[in-house]
Amino acid sequence: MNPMRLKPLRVLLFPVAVLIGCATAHAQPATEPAPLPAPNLEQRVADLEAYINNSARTADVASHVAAAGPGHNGWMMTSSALVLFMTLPGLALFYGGLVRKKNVLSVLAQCLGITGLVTILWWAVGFSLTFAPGNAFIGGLDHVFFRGVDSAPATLPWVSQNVFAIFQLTFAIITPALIVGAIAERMKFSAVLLFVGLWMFAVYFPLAHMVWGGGLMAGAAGAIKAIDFAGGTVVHMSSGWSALVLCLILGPRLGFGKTPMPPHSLVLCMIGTGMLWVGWYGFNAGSAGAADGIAASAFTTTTLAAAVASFTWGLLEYLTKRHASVLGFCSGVVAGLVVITPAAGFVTPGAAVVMGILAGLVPFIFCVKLKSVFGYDDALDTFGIHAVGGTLGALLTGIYASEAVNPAVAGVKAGLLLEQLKAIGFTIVLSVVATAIIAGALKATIGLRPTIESEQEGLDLSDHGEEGYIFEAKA
Amino acid sequence: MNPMRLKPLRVLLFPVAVLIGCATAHAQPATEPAPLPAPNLEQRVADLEAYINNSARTADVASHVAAAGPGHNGWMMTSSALVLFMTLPGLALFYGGLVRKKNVLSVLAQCLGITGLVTILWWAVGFSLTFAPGNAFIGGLDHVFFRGVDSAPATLPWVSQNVFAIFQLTFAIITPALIVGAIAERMKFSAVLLFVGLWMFAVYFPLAHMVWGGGLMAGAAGAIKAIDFAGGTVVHMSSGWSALVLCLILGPRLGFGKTPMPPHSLVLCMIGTGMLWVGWYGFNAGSAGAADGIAASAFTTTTLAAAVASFTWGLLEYLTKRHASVLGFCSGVVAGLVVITPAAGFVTPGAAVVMGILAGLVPFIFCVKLKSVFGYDDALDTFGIHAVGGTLGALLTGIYASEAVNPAVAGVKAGLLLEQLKAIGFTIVLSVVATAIIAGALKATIGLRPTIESEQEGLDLSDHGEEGYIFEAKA
Amino acid sequence: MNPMRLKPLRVLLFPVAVLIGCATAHAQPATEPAPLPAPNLEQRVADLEAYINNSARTADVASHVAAAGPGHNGWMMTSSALVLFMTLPGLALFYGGLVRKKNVLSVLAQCLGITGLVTILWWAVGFSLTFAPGNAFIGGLDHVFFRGVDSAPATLPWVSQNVFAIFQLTFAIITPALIVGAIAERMKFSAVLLFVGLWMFAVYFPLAHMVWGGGLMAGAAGAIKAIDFAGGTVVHMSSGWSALVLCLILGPRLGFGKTPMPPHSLVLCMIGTGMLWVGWYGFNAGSAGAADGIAASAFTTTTLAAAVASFTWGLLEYLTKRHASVLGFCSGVVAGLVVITPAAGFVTPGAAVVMGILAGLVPFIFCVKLKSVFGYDDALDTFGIHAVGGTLGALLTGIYASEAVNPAVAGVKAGLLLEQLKAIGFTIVLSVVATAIIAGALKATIGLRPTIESEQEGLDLSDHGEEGYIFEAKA
Amino acid sequence: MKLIRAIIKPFKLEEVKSALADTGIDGMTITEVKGFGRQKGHTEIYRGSEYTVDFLPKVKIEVIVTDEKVGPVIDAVVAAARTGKIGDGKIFVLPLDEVIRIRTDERGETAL
Amino acid sequence: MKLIRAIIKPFKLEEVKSALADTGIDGMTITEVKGFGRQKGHTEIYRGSEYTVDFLPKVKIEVIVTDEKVGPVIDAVVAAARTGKIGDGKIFVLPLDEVIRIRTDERGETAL
Amino acid sequence: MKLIRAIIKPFKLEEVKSALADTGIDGMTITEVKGFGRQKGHTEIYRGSEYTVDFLPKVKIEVIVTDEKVGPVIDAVVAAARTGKIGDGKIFVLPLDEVIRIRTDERGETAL
Ligand SMILES: Nc1ncnc2c1ncn2[C@@H]1O[C@H](COP(=O)(O)OP(=O)(O)O)[C@@H](O)[C@H]1O
Ligand SMILES: Nc1ncnc2c1ncn2[C@@H]1O[C@H](COP(=O)(O)OP(=O)(O)O)[C@@H](O)[C@H]1O
Ligand SMILES: Nc1ncnc2c1ncn2[C@@H]1O[C@H](COP(=O)(O)OP(=O)(O)O)[C@@H](O)[C@H]1O
Repeated sequence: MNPMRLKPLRVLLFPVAVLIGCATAHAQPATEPAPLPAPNLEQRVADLEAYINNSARTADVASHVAAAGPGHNGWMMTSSALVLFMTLPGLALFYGGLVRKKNVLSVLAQCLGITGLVTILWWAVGFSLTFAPGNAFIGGLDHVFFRGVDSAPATLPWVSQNVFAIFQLTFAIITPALIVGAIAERMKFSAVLLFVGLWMFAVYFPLAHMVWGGGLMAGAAGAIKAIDFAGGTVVHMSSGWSALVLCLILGPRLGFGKTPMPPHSLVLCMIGTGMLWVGWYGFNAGSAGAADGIAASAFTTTTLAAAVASFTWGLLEYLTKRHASVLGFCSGVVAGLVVITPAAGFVTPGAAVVMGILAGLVPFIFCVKLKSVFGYDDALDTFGIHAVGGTLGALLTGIYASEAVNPAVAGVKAGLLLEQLKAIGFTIVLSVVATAIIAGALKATIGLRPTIESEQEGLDLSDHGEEGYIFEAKA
Repeated sequence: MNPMRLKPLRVLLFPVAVLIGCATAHAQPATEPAPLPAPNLEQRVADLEAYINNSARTADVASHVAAAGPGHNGWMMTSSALVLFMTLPGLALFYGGLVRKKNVLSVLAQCLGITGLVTILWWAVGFSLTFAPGNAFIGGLDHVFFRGVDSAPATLPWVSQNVFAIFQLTFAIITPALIVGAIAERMKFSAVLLFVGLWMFAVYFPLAHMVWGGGLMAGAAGAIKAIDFAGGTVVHMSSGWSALVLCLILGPRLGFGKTPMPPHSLVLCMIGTGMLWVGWYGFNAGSAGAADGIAASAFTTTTLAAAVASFTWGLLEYLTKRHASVLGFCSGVVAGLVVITPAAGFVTPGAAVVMGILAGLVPFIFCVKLKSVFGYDDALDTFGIHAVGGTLGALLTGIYASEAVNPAVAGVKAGLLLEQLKAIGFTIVLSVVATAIIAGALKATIGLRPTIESEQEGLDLSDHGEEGYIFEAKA
Repeated sequence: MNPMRLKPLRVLLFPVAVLIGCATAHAQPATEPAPLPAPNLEQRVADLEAYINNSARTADVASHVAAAGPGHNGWMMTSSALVLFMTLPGLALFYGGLVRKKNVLSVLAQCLGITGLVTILWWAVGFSLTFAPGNAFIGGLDHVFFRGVDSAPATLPWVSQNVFAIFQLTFAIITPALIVGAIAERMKFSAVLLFVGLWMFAVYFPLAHMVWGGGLMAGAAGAIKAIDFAGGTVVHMSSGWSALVLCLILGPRLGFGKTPMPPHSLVLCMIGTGMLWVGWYGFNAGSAGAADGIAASAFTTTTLAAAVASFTWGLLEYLTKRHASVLGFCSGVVAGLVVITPAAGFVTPGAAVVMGILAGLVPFIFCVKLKSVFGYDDALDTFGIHAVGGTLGALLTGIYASEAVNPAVAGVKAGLLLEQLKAIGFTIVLSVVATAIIAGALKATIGLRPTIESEQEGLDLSDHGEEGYIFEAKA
Repeated sequence: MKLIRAIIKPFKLEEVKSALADTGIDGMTITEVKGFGRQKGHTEIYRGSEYTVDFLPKVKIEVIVTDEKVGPVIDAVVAAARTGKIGDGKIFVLPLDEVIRIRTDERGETAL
Repeated sequence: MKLIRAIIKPFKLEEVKSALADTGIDGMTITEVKGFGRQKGHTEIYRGSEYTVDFLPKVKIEVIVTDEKVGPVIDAVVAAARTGKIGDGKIFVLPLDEVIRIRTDERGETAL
Repeated sequence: MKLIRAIIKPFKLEEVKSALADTGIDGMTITEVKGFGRQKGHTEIYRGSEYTVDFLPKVKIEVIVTDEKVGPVIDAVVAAARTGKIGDGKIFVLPLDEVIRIRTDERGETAL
């Protein structure tokens, strides 16, 4: 190995030095607030009850239980781990199994690369732009480099703020990773990462701020009084609609429509599906921000919708082509999970079953019947499942949200469907426009696609210098 | 695609309409109970202590902490996710790896299809038939369509009733999925689903009601005072004995005994085993219904039994054929988990080690030595591991259950072994008879097996229209 | 099958008989302590607050909440399950994917065999030697056969002692399993198990006792005032340095340096990586022993370090060879997790980012640039990642540990770097010397390597009598 | 000497192998191949996009035989591999100039 | 009769198959092979150890044809498989003594 | 021209490849095959059911050579592939009528 090759390493030393300073600065304890009076026994008991009930502590006294509460904190750590599991390896396998063998690693690398990139952005500015006080469209810079994000609860009453920040990070990771499904097998790795980096600033951070960070669409508090329990608009619609635009700008795979491109491993795809389902409990029930009754509802509806949608999709296949397939059952699972996401903590089990049936029906028609009519190459159906399912879910949330299930619905129920439509429209416009601009700019500059030879050889070799499987018994 | 093909979709619209009504009905808040007096401070503290101790709240006062308790609720959500993980993708991979390549998807599809089907049945009537008040043999209809199943605790003092219902659902899913192992590679998909649908009503719902729903075999409260911590009879014996009968009625695979049918991927099998083990913590420790000391005991014994049985099985292989195999270690893990299941929260760590040794020994002799003598084709040893292991576990529970570990044993310890034998006998008779009738009826009507050509080609293509792996580099 | 073959089974009957006795003995309730006075209401409330704050109960009264606390207990059960998941199947897949196809099962079998063996040792004496009171170097025998290890909290205030024992068991399992990476593809299975059995006594139990069991290096209480949050020295340095010595004594694989030995499945490797990352949350955040703010910190730093190291490694590859690879991203993930391990609950998010960068940089240089210079055959880079990363992490812990994050740092911060160096030196010497003696002795007696034919054929067939994948469509 | 190659249905391999053994053949080489012919393939559908598979899995058996064994070997393979259904496969006979056993450098019929 | 074997680039398989069909060929056998020749392979690097892959994936097509079809078949394959870039592959023509259809025991040209 | 096919042990592939290169051969095609012969297979046991594997993994090398190279190539392969243990494999020499390079349509020896 040529020692000259080591030179580029030096470019890393400067940022390291900067960061060491910044890290040390962080180590200083935060300034203490003015001392509050001690609580009396009744207040102490009330605080303990607040823990069970996931409500606020007694105001204006120095709570004896100011720290995070173990049950809620533990559940949110578990949920965060589950949502990370959705991407690594869940989504990577779900998508990776659906591409041809020569591109399996490219999907895995994209998921891994996005995880690293988004984490760095989130720590540096993303969390702050999403959750620090700002205007209706974007948050402020109070929490850049996780400043002030420590183990004390802040946003959620009984959960450490750093756990909340990581929980939200796992959402920020999976959202752009979903886009990968539409552009699989034909986009340069460098272009994927650059696209995602820009897209986070243009779409994700603003949208997450608007919906969950107290911005434009933050339920009762926002100008658009829409609700989104776990990310129907922020996660699934944003990624799904962006995926459509990006895959249109990118163009179809070489040979698309002529050569068959069957999934190289439905086994991997099914493993990924199981992991997505299990991980989704963190996504949906974790979005309650506590191990409380709302989480319990979300847990229940998530299970029902996923299972019912899966069975519905399989049944529709059986009725229309005499075969219920593994890919069908898996597609149904994911569609059910997507549709229930915005509604999970707002609706009854019965509504979840109905939503599951519709989740099996509508994306099925889209992916299986309509897509071929339009002829765009959404390789792994990110649009057909996430955009269509996310939009459907956001609508149905407007119909089925019930204040008997979740008191938070009380303030917004009137006229909710219209507000949901506004949120849907806003999300689509933002995603489509921003993606078109970013993708267009990248196409004009660095280019989006590999060479024809690289695409034919497969991205695993051309972009990553590796092969997914080496099964010959040569040595 | 011929538009006529879309016609069958219409058949779905009617149930959708019905369900929308039913879902809306559910959205109505339950009628409020008569108001109770407020608790005093001491009672409030006692209620909080009850949370830690997983005991009942103070009676006849309006508890300030009437909702589910976060630690227990979080643990039960985690446990439910873990048990789902056992089936999807755990068991699917464990079994899927053991079949030939041409049938791997059929196993996955069976697990997925069962998950969807059982979820729908459970939501509609199964949960009610199991846990609503009824007679000694079957529950009532109070909770059909999850009526009255909301986030408030009911069956368990500190766990949301809907979480309890989903936790139990995951058991109802994996039980029939276990049967798949015995009939792998040669049963029509439609016949599998029909069989499972009928079997749930004939075997699972009644048995689960009898053991856990306050029926015939519900420990101290039942006519048969047997105990079953996490499902030795309900889950493993019922599935294992039914599997034997079903595989006898079905007949052996084409070429069985002549052609070798080695596992196509022990790697998948081992992945599934790891997932089963991890998921089993939800199964066994979750069966405590709380994150308490009983759960802790179950967690401990589960670990010990699984590891010891695995090592024992490997050692026996080494002693008898000079090779400890991955399949051997994996078989031992599952056997250990099965045997400890009915005993998990009742026995000491020392007893768990003994049970682990016996779990490595007895099913080993069965699967490896005796099975070939009998000559039936229990393809993946559901009988040899689940029926034999489940029966062994139920017996050993009678011997080792200790009231020092679990106070619930106190009331039943005297004569327990005899009661366990009664429960074992009852379970075997019910499973065998019901399975024989259902399987016989299906064989006589729709038929159980695919055509010879389909079986030769593999069920993946013939029943599901897909292939598990497409590794050729054609495009 | 020759019935004579069954004879070896008899040798098991004796230990079974002994154990049945021992198990029954365990079933006796422990002797009751002398009765304490009842707590008053204020003390009862203080105890409940202690639960939230993970602190000690009021002394000298009979606490009403003497049992484990659900939030903490649930989290520690979850964490234990996650750490087991790291080995089965996480590490098994991470390593298994990196070997050639003919040896994949041998790696899986080694992980499974180690799990069984170490569990038996841990239950019998290991836990006691590590955590029972003893001298500075090794614990006592108070807890052999898990005597006195029941569901009541002991070591940790709110966690069942048996859960603590199993949590620690999962660490004891993964540590020797890490060594497998260095000696992959060329060590006899029997020699691996014997080596591990002896190594646990010579290295792991002593080291874990010294660091976590109140021995020589137990932070403020030890002679060497070093800190190690989740096992930088105990787990990663011990295994990594031992791996180096063992692979030197063992010698390189046949054809090493001449024949290419590329990973047979980077897909498996990536699945394993995802599982390791998710499982590592149990490892690091679980090492807080509670679902408290320290766990929250550890959870946060773990995420950041893993993601940053992964991205750094990929970036370095891109800069030096124009390809960011899946193996690179995965290596970075693991390196980041290793480096943050000793520091996880002690440092700020900013420090975690810096440590992530260094974790991407230093092991990268080691595995990719320096290793080929030395020319030893550390097949899967256990040394390059675990020893180098563990040592780096231990050092950086000395630099970045912050009492603002963790009050436990306060007592040791002064001169910490020097103490860390002492701990590092001690760990290296112990690991190197003990491994050299054990490996040397085994080499001289039973031999470490299979025959040349066995190695050429692959260990799967020669040592385990199985094949990893059988994909031909013969029947 | 001749090189006889038979393309057969995979599940017939064991039977053909025994039949060959009965004719005194104790060496052969097999390859997994895909065949295209009169036997129809199948259609796989993945989310609406059809994928017609007209190459079916077959096993190719290659065996070198002395000239006098050509007839018996062909008859043995035909008998063992036949199911009577389309797709049973073909046998090809090719001329062969020389055979060498690598281990001993023996040439000609003694190398078989 | 002749045995024609073509080693081609895998992604050309469908085109070659149609071209053969156009010449009236309705049977063939294909095998996944690796080719070594002028076309350069690639280098894979796994944690610093390089692994040069100079065997490239190819597809081997084998088709038995009557003598008069040899010319047209060769031309069809050449036309369909050509990209003009190094590595397009080769066609070999081998003499053949006999063909038998296993299903019917037909021999010679009728067995094709 | 002749078609030389060698069935060898897989781990000898690299050595044989170099040996061929030394004789001036710069093209070849290899296939993964399974061999049956005097070399014994092994028995796998899965939960008590035995599974005898008598087909062993081999690599088939096919190389077209001009007539004068037949001798040197055979010698090179024999030297490189030999371990002296049973199962080293065989070399077959087949007559060949024609070779065509697809890229250029060259025929005969220039196509090699
Ligand atoms: N002309 C040919 N050249 C090479 N192989 C052929 C040819 N025709 C058929 N085959 C092989 O024989 C197999 C069986 O042929 P097919 O026409 O399906 O049935 P049958 O053998 O009953 O006539 C094919 O799958 C293919 O592998
Ligand atoms: N002498 C040979 N014998 C057998 N196969 C050969 C020979 N030369 C080339 N091949 C096969 O033909 C393929 C293409 O050859 P190559 O030299 O790369 O390009 P081209 O066909 O354009 O000359 C090789 O990959 C190999 O499979
Ligand atoms: N008659 C034959 N026809 C075709 N291939 C053969 C024949 N005999 C042997 N082979 C091939 O040669 C390989 C080696 O043969 P074997 O008898 O095991 O050892 P040896 O080459 O040392 O005589 C076999 O695995 C098989 O692939």
